Amino acid sequence: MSVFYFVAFLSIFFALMTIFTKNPVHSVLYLVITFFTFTVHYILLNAQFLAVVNFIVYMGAIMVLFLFVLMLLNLNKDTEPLKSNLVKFMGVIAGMCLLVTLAASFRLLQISDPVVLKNPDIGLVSNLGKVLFSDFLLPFEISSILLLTAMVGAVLLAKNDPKKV
Amino acid sequence: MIDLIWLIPLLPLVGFLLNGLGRNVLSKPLVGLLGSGVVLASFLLSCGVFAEVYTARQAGEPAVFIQSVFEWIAAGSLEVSLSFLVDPLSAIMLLIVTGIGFLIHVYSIGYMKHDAGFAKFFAFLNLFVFFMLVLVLGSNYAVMFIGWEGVGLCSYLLIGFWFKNKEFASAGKKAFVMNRIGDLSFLIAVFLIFNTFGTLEFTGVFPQAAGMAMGDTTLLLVTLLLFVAATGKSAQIPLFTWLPDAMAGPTPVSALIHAATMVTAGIYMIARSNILFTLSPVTLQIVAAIGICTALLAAAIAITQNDIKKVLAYSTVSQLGYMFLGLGVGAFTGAFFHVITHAFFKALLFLGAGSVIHAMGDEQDMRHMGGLKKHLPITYVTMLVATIAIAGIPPLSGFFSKDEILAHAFSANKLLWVLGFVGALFTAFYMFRLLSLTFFGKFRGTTEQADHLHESPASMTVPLIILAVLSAVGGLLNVPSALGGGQALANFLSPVFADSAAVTGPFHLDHSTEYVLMAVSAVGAIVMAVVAYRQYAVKGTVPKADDAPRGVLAKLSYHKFYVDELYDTLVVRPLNALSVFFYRIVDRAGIDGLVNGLGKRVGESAQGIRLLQNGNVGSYIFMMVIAAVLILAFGVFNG
Amino acid sequence: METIVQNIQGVPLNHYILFCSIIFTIGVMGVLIRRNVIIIMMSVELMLNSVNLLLTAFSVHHGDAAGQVFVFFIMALAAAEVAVGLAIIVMVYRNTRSVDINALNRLRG
Amino acid sequence: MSAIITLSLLAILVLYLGLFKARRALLPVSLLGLVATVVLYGVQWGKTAEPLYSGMVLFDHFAVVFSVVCVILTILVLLLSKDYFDKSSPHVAEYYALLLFSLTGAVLVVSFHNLAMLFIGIEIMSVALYILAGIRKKDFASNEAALKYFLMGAYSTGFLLFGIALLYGASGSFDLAAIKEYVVSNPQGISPLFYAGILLLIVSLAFKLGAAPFHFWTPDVYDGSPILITIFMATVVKTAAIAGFLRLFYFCFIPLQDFWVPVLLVMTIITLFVGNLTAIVQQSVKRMLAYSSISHAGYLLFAIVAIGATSANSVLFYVTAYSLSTIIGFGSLILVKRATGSEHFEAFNGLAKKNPYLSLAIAIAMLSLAGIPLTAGFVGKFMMFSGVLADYQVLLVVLAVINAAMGIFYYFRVIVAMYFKPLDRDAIVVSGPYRVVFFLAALITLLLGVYPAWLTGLI
Amino acid sequence: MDNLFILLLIPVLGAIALAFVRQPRAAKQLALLVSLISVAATIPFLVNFVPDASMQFEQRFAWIPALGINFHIGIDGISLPLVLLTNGLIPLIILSAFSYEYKGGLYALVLFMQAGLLLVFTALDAFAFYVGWEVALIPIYFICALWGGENRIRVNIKFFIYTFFGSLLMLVAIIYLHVQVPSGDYELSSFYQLALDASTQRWIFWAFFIAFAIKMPIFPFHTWQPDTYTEAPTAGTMLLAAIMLKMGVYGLIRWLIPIAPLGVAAYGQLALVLCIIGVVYASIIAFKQNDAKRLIAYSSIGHVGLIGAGVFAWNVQGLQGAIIQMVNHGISVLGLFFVADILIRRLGTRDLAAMGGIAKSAPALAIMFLTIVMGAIGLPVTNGFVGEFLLLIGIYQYGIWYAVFGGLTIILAAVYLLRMYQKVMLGEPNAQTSGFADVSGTEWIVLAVVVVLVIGIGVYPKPLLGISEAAVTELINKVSLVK
Repeated sequence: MSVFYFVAFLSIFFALMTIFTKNPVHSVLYLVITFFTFTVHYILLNAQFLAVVNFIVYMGAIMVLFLFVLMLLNLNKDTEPLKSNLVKFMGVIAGMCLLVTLAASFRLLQISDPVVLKNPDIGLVSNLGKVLFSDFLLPFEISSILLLTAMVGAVLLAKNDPKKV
Repeated sequence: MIDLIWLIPLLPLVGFLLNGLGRNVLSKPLVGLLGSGVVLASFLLSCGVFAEVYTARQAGEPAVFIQSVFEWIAAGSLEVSLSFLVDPLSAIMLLIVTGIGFLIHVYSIGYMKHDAGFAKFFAFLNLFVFFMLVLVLGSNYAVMFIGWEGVGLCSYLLIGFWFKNKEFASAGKKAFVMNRIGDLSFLIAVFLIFNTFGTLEFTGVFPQAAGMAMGDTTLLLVTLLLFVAATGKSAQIPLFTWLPDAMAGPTPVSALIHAATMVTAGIYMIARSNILFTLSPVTLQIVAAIGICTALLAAAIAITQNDIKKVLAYSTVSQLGYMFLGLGVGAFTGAFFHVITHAFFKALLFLGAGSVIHAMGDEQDMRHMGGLKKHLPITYVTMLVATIAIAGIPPLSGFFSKDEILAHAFSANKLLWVLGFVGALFTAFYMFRLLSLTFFGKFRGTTEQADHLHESPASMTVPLIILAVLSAVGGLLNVPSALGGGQALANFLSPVFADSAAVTGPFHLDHSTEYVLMAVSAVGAIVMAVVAYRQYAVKGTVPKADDAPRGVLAKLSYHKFYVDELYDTLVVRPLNALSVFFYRIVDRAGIDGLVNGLGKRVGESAQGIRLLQNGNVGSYIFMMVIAAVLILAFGVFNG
Repeated sequence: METIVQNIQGVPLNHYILFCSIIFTIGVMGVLIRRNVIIIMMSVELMLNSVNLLLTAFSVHHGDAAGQVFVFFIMALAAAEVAVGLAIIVMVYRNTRSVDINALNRLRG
Repeated sequence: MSAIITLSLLAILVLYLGLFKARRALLPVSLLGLVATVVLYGVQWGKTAEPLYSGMVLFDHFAVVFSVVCVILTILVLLLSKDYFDKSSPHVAEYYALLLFSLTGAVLVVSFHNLAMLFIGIEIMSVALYILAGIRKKDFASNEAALKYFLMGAYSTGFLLFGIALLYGASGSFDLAAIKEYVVSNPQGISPLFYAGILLLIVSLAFKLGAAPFHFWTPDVYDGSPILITIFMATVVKTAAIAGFLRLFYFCFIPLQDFWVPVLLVMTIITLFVGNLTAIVQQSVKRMLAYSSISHAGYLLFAIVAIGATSANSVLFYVTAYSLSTIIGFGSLILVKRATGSEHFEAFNGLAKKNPYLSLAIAIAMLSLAGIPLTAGFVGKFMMFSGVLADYQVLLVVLAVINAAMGIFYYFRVIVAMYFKPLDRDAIVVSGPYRVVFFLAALITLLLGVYPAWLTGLI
Repeated sequence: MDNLFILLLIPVLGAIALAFVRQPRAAKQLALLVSLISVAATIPFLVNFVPDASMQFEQRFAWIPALGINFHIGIDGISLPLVLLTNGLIPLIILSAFSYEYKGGLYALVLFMQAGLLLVFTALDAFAFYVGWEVALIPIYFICALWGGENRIRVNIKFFIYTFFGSLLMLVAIIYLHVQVPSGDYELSSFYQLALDASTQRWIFWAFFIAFAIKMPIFPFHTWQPDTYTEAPTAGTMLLAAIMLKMGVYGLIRWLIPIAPLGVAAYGQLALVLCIIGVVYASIIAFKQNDAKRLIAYSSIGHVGLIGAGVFAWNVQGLQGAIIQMVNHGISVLGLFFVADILIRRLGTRDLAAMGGIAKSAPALAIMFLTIVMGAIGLPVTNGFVGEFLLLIGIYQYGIWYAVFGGLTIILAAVYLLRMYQKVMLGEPNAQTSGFADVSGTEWIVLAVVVVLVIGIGVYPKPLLGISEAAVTELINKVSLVK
């Protein structure tokens, strides 16, 4: 139980670091750590498949992509012109408001059932695979279109057109 | 003959149409012939109708004939048919309108000979006769109103006949508008009558009214409204100022419309509605008061006027005042009698004045006349007759009619008689002043005018002579019993006023008193005539120039008591200012400004909202977060 | 494994939700207070991840695998989105030499 | 289902055609494919629909009709695309493919029966558009539009997902039928999570629809994107968004309408005012049309505020009318911009003198957008108003009326410019496909305006 | 031949045909032909009309079945005069445009508008009514904005938004009523049968009233009107003033009062007072106007105010007066604007101060103008009198003071119209007006027809009154307003 709270604390801490650190590269690194804590959460929930995917896709692919772009564009220095403190303050206040209203609307202060792992198998690859390829076959197939779109698009946009139009 | 009533008004209408449409085709003589011919035909028909009425009266019948032409307006319980009513009252009016109308048509052939709008003139004149006949013949208030307004229109057209002169045109407009004020009152009265009696037919209204109580409020209202209408048409205080201005029209017009016929419509209408008035004594008192005031005021103005037609115009107003006085004191027959005699001599006076003006080459200022006696003998003689008649010197017609009114006034209220007598003195004075200044003394015009002086052609003088005869003997129609007369007119008209007479009882005045009154007024008139003659004919006094200094009273009189100016300040200018105020301030700046301002506000608020769209993703997202927070907050309180 | 799993037993569901909400809010705040487009994108990733965890928690709570499958789709989306997003950023950077969102306010009003 | 497959395959085929430089075949093939899709949908019409693929999609009449509308609108857009892309870059095939992908997403959005499909559909649709918005790579406006659209779109996706997660958390399923079952079966015990989920879904769907206060992306993105893409966004995407919105809420959330209708009510009012007021002060026709599309989103929301059996028909009619007019509006802007280089109202000056028929079509479009009778736009508004009034939302309609009157002001500016302002240039050349599109759109607008029964009882 | 659809179709088809005619001469002739065919097509309706309270020549088909909308039209005694007015005046309006070289577009719009007007006057279905209402608006907007004066754009957009806003409010009310109808349709008869509670009727009243008041226009909703009339081309002004504003009055009679009698009971007096204020207010403003068209525009506000007051008085006389006065006002105002057009066309100015003495060189024009003026100021034996007489008698029964103030119009109208007549026709001719050509050709025809109608209806209004008598009586009996 306490593990959860500890990891959760870490997650929040590094998430905050991510958004408050000036240097973008540091941000990315903090984000990686945050994602790592998420992986821990998945493991705690016995969602093994997701833990693995999260580890690979997020920490691996996506984060690397971010870093890559940062480096590509040579943005590793903290050159970002900071928003004025007022804007920051407003942003934080707005975020807090959002949190409060979210919490209030979920009635989070009421006592709720504990999370109980009724079926330890659901997070396992075999089980998930079954669901994915039976019930969720169509979305699975369709998401290929999404990825294809993204691929085509990314190439289209990022490519430096040789011909100047 | 009675079946042909509808032809009486129709003929002049036909004349109007023919002359109006063919004005470029028909030759002048033909136009004249046509114009007068149709009126003559109407006159002959009227004579026939009159004869039948007369016969019926002799047989002791009330002699009321109604002829319905077609249903005009019908809506719900309101049914107005275009129908004509002939009774003794309208029969006489028919004769006056067509008879004098015919004479004036004939006169106009000569008078207007050189005018470019000859055919137009005759067309309008015919149209006028048509409307006047409709007024007279109408068997209900609505049809009467047709004529009532129609004559106003013709008056407008004819006053502004020489429209190129702006003032003439304005005079026409003034006449029309002032008449319309009365007309509105007439209309409201009509509505009130309809609401009260459920009909507008005279034969339906009067019997019902006769059954109502004395001093009934509705009747009071109706009669007051009708009286206001009459003040407009018959030029009484406060709506009299148009009549003197109306002299802008050609003189035959002044004679026909503004002396003999149209202006008496008010008296005719009240005489028609006599039972309504008899039953509301308050109105009658007001009528009498207004009548006498008008008579005096106009007479006082007439004394100092120098324009020959203006004098006659004020004289007309004054005489009309007498007629109202007569109505007010219940002398319906007397008032109507005065209508008749006045028609004779006032038409004659105007035509005579026209003859003078004609001879003088359109000069109207008496200060430039004088000594015309020898150049215009017929005109002089006929006008002399008319002057004596209007001055109330026996035995000419005016004496009898005026005397009857004064006798009634005396029995009603001594003060009214005194005032009426004073007015009669004024009348004698200004009429003889006019006569003296015009025909006696030395000629004061230019030599050019002197060379031009000539007696008018026969077409003009013959009507003068006929009218002179009528003016002279018209009084015989209703010689009072005190003088051994048979009161023929009164007897003839008695069914018309029967209801009123039943209410008021028979009029009675000692013969001795009557003799005294007659003597006093006759002597007074003769004295004033002599005074005027001595002053202006013998001494040869010429009225002062316009800008010469005058005494206060003379100045007031000369400037017509500043009534026009008063109206201008009190009504016309404020209205015009109001118009500008309404337009510029209320309409454009106010209401329209409000509308436009609304548009502007919309634009401004749009600019405000536009600021939110500042192109900054951060702020967009910020606002989205705020919105999401609000929505969730709503969920918290509502969920 | 069992022991690890044991650890989770007893954590109220509300706490999961609260935790995910906090992370989500941090993501939102990140979007609000940063001007660097890349970091904004990373903040969005934070938001998505919080949802992922939430779904997983619900999935476990309900004993239903669909939630976890859904997380899988979200990850696919995240990948696609990052690819496209970064491509756009690269393109924009080529033109403007900046990844500052405030520099992009030509279109407004 | 075969239609969706056809669409996806068509897109891929187009990509291949691009690969083999079969440039001239692109348009015909795309059109042919789309027509085939329509036919396939037509075949499906009238059959009793069952949820397919474990309840992932449901091709009921609603789905079929809206899909067909989306496809037909895409056909019209593609017709306008002839020689449009050629001028901007060599990768024409990719653009077609992306458009078709996006259309696929849109079609999924209108036929989903599972939140997963909704989510994926929206994302396919959006991601393709993020790219398309930026295809003018050297154009700052295009860049900015792409980035803004992307950032805010991704952000709103977060809300969408959070909402879906909450719904799942409460109901334990992504399936619409199950969710509905959850709502119906325990009316008292609905979890607060579920309510919050609805609200978050409203936020994200309102974003996709472009309803205030989540509309901020709309003007900038519409303005910055290439006009053709704007047309697609303003028509197909909007159609899909409102249809998906309606489908979800009609299917699942009707029993809870007392809870969420007030929220939408307020949003609708704000949307109307923001859209109309801001449109009044625009100088650019493109931006004006963008704001007008916001205000139309407001009118579309009427159907959801007054959600009921007639909503779908109202939305169908409204969206058809709106889309046809929008196509004419933006389409003519392409021509005008080509001729004058400007998107301002002044660019339309005197158009009627030399291009009377083009002007007539534009005028009809503007009148339709303004909601003048005998155009489809009027019937659409009418249906919306009647729906809302049946729910006794008199205040909303009165406010809408004020907005409709404001709308006149800016729509008529175009007409004023075309008809009443002096001419200062030569006639604009209108190529064949444009003529066809304008003619068809104007004709349908009028026909539907005169005899709306063709479309009013479809669903 | 008495199929009402034909009546509606003729102008529509004519409009479509004319839209493609570019040659002015051909356009003129074709337009005239079409309008005359319309006139001819109207005759069977007049002949076959039975002057009772029933609805006749009814035609209907399901228009939008899904929404319960029918295309349902018919004619009764209240609508027939207006149908006659519309079809009778359109040829005159077309003729009056003959002096200009318009292409087919103008005539197409005129005819299109005619169709809309006819639909308004015959519609028995609220939706159809509304459609006609708006359809009449579009062409007139284009007519005014395409061929109008300098400020036409600004003025017309205001006009359009103003009236459009009003009619949208009406639309709201219509739909609301529809929702209440048990049978779920938009039929007028269904609306009549609704017995809504008082508070509903009150807002329904305002929704309808504002729409109609703007159209008529009633003070203080009138400020679009003088500008629009002034800036519009004469054909447009004629359409606006002679026919279109009757839509508002007709709406009051047909829709507002029978549907919301309780609303009228609550606010009818206020409405009547507004009408009367309009009469006096507009008339006084007209005193000092020096712009010929603007003057007539204000006069129109005054006259229409009286009509409105007659309607709100809600008795047989008032209503009959309103109906016949609608026709009369249409005729008179058409004549007035046509004369104004002749003046403006020949002199190139609308300024009365620059005119004068025209009667000398154009006597025919002067006389016809005077006749029309007299009709407008309600002189007996002109049409205006019949209307005003009935109106005032109706208003009188509502309250004497209303009649007094309303009746002021007969004085005030005389003041400003005679002032206008004087400024234009009388006085010495100046340099511009001395060579003024008298009426000729088509001008003659138009004016002669107007003059004949002015006098004809004034002398023998019974046939016209007879048409509506039964229907009006029935309506009054059916809908009683409790004061």
